[in-house]
Amino acid sequence: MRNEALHFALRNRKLVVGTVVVAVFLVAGVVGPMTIDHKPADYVGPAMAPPSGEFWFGTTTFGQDVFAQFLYGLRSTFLVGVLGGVLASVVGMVVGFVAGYRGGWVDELLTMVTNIVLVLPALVVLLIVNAYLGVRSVGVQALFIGLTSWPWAARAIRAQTFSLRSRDFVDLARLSGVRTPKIILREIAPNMSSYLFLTFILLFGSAILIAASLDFIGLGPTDSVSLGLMLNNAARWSALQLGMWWWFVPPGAGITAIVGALYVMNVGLDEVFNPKLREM
Amino acid sequence: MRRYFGRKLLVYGLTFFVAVTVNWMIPRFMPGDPVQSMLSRANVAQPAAVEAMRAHYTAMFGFDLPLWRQYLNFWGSLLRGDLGISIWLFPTPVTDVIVRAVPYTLGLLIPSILLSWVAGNRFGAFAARRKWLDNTVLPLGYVLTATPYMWLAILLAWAFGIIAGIFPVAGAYGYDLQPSWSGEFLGSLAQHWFLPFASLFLVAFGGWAIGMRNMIIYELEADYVNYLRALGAPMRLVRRYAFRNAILPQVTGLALQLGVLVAGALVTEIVFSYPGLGHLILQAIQNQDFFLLQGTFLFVVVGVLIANFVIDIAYVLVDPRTRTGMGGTA
Amino acid sequence: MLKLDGVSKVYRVGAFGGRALTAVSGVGFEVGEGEVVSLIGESGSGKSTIGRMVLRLTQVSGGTITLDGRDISSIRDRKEYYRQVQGVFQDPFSCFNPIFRADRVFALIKEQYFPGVGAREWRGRVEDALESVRLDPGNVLGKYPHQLSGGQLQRMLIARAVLLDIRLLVADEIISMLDASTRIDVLNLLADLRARGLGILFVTHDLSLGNYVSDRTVVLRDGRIAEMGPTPLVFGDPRHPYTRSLLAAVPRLHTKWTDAPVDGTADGTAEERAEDLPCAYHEAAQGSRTRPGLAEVADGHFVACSGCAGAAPEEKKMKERA
Amino acid sequence: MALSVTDLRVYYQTLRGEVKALDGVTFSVADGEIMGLAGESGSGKSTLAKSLIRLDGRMRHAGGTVELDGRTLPIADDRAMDEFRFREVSLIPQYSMSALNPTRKIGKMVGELLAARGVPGGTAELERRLELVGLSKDVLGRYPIELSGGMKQRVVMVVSTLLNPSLLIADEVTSALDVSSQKAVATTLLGFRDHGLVTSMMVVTHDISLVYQIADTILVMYAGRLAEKAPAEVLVTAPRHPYTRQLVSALPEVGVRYEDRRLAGIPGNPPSLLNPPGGCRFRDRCPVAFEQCAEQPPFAEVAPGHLVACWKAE
Repeated sequence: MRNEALHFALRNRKLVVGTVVVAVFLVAGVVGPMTIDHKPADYVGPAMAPPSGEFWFGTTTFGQDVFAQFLYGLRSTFLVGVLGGVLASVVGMVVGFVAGYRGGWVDELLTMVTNIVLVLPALVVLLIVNAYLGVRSVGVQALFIGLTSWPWAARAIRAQTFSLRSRDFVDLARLSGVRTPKIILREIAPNMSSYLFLTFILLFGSAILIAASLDFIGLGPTDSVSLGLMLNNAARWSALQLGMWWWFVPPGAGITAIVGALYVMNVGLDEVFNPKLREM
Repeated sequence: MRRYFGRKLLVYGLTFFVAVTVNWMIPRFMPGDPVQSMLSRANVAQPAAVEAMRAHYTAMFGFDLPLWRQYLNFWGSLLRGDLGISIWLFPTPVTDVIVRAVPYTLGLLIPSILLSWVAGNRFGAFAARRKWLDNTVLPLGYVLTATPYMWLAILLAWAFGIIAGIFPVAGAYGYDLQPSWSGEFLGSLAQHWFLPFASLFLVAFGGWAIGMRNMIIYELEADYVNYLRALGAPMRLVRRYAFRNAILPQVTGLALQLGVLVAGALVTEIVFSYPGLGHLILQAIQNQDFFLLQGTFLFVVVGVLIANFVIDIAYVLVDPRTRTGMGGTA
Repeated sequence: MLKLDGVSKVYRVGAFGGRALTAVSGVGFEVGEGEVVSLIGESGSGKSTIGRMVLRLTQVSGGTITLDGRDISSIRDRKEYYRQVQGVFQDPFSCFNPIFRADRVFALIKEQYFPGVGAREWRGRVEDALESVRLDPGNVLGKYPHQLSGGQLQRMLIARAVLLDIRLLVADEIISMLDASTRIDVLNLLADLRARGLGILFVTHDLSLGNYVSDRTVVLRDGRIAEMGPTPLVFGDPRHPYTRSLLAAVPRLHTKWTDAPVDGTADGTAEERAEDLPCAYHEAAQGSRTRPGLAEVADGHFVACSGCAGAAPEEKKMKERA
Repeated sequence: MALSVTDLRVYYQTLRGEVKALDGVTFSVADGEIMGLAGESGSGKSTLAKSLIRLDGRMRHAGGTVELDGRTLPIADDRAMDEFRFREVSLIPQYSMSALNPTRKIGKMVGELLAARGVPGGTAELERRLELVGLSKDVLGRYPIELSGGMKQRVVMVVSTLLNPSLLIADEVTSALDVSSQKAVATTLLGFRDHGLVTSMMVVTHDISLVYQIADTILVMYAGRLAEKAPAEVLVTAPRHPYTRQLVSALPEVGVRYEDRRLAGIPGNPPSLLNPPGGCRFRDRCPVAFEQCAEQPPFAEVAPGHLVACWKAE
């Protein structure tokens, strides 16, 4: 069964392409900065230089290396995505599992909380929280993104748990004397592992997008560079009017490529895990 | 039915309550004296204004009162429509600043949400029919939904505004014009409106098209479809039914996506310096105008809650099951 | 051994438990050692709910369930209870977690109940248990659930219960999903277990299966007992019109429905006929009404009121007294 | 001869290869005949039923022909089949409870279906038929969710037979029901034939005792092939195929008790249809198997209307 999934995974074009794209950017973000001997904010070259052999992505109005910024930006983008995605998944899973498994008033209460966080527009909440934070880091940004973007995941996991809970093997585990947390962890969660993974990928992607928006508004990390912050700077220093396309195209293209590849990966994985979709 | 709406309203009421409480808490529980830090960071030129503001805010925060009093007073002024005074546009009340900006945001949001939803659904259902369409449209859809709103906005502004020079890229109307009902003004308004609208529309469109395509494929496997096909019903009828049933989760999806769409509108406005709420937020942040920021926050939350409720009503109208199910039991 | 006394189950449904739904009401019967009691009813009769309450998977709303005189809800240590009482359910495929090997059900038992037993000895015990349900251990151990047939899986579940050396088995529709050629073997297995002194509560909707294997039969209707007693009496001399109509509707192999007396044709006629027949409960002497709502019409054979006209005035009287 | 099927082969495409779910099936159903089609899971009975009306996406027509009233059914051609569906051959599906579009009123849905098939009006007839199964015409104004399971089932039965099809396929329609509703549904099916609403019928089931109640003939399938076909009475009382014989004797009946008569099942499991062994497919489980069984026995007539695929069935 496992091998079957692997078999289809390797033959699924969407999954392979998506994974390769994400992997390439990940490697660029992790390894890339080590190959560059200056900091992204350093003024290393002529101002407003278009892409050249020396500065692959050109320079900013101040002569900063756009390529260096891009590589460092990828790093924080992935960091925000992973941290925010993991945190949101964990909160979503805990709420979803508990609400779905326990039912009753616990479920009512958690569902109510979920719905409240769900209808609150996440970005605007993040806006005012971040605006009051004098010093902002990627970690804190990810923390707040994680704390606001879990509700739909919780809802989906709750529904799945709810239907798995009534399966007989859960009753059988209870008849074997297994306790509730263990049942959730060892009987229910493994059955949803593919689903949980898909949820994480989507949360990962959405965390990147939310972070980019925050950065763009000017509430990005104060201590590092990110792709969203690059867009913010490009817009603020009129890269548009000055025709410096090399300043604003790469960061946006990077975000789009990563998030798009994650989505495509998600579809591919779905096809691998769900035999029904394989024929489509 | 009453029960359903009652529950929804309860959630929305609680959400509003939470939003207001968060709004009240944040300045109070952040380190430091909010009034002091606010004024020291504010870019206000006239010293007289600073003093007036200090007096106003100190009274408003009411730090000498017990917390619960402060909290009640906060609600009291909120219910009177008093959100404080803008620092950026001193001494205009925050409420007035926001009310002036709201029409622009709504003018962008409502058409782009509705049109992208309708067009995306139609197109997604259409794409599900043909394999080649599916194979070409789907990747495009994924790229569109993965695009950050502001980036697409920047690209459009660059391509159509700077390079082609067809559309203006800043403001809601020409700088030389005064708001009026003249054709010239309206034309300028539409010209300025188009690019931000288009970028919002495109990103959202991709998402709806993909969602619809997936839902239709799911619906086409439903039992009722198999039954209709076994009775020789033409695909035309089957597709019509599938579309109608697939629309329902898309309505729910609209409610879930509202927050993201609003966020998209805010950043798009920033790109185009479009004088809506997004622009206000940027100005508020750059000028450290926290009252304006918090007021805008409350406005957006209330707007999203109202939109959610409208969608709830729409859902009941399109899904007969909720009507009959609730009518029968409640 | 097991005794149900006035057991009821009320479900709260709707938002915030607005409405109440009575699934089981005032049910009382016993299951002795080495006795098979079949609990027969249609969907919605509450038969599975009773099974789940005995297994403590669902809470009892009213009345008591006792094992050897001890209220089962007072047994704090669930494991102690499950060592004596186990269940097997309807859908064998749903009882196995599809992503693990099928023998994990045994591993769970070992982990929870026999952590001290050595691997080799445990393997011996598992093989013995499998052989006792006529499975070849080599054929089933190490396989995934989808590689085994429903009959094999169901037997593994019975073997699992046997490993615990239980005293009572709740068998909830355990053969309704099996193919005809294998179901009878599983049924025979239950009979063998009974011979070893096990009490079995056999929940089923299929009258012929209940009849084949059980010593006593309880017929449920809408959460209440309609009739109960020794199986030969209940099936041979049904006194409740509902039992009669069920029996008339059962498809038999050598008699067609059309062969039956004319009055037993299509739907509901048996019910209509009931109005003509006297209600066994009200016919019976006052003194024979030894259980609430049930009259003893023969030795151990109880029947409830058929819902006849005689019930109305009596209920009124009861209400007046109350 | 209403239906005649010749050497029909339908294979399922799976990840591991083709499952020969229906492997050379030849039989016929006469006008007015109700044929019970019995078999265990994996016998191919559902595949047979489906292939006569609509192959699902994974099924492939691998050979053989189907004729209905002298016309060949183009079962491999989904489009061409549309003309025959509903009018000539119709289906009461296993999933009756979810067979109706949940967001359309029943009357409207049926109207749209009829209009799409080019059948005008028909409301009066629809109401009359609903009455026949004990439903008021009010159900036409309701959504499926407002009806009980039994009502939905009856609506589906009426809709499926509305155009008086020549062949009606009832696929496991009673398996999810309680005994009393089983009886009602089965007698309704019988009524359809007796009132002339359908010409012939195939009742697919795993429950021989039930189909025995209403069928004229019973066809038993095993592992993708036919085992035996005979008049219902004969099949139950004097089966000739060892599989049928063992199957019938494994059925507990009301009145048979464990103490009095211990019944026995059939040991072993049916063969995998991915690469089925040659010869008779029951041979591994058969108590009377001998060398000749390595060769597939023909489905031959051993008595009038009694066909058996076994070398020893004389």
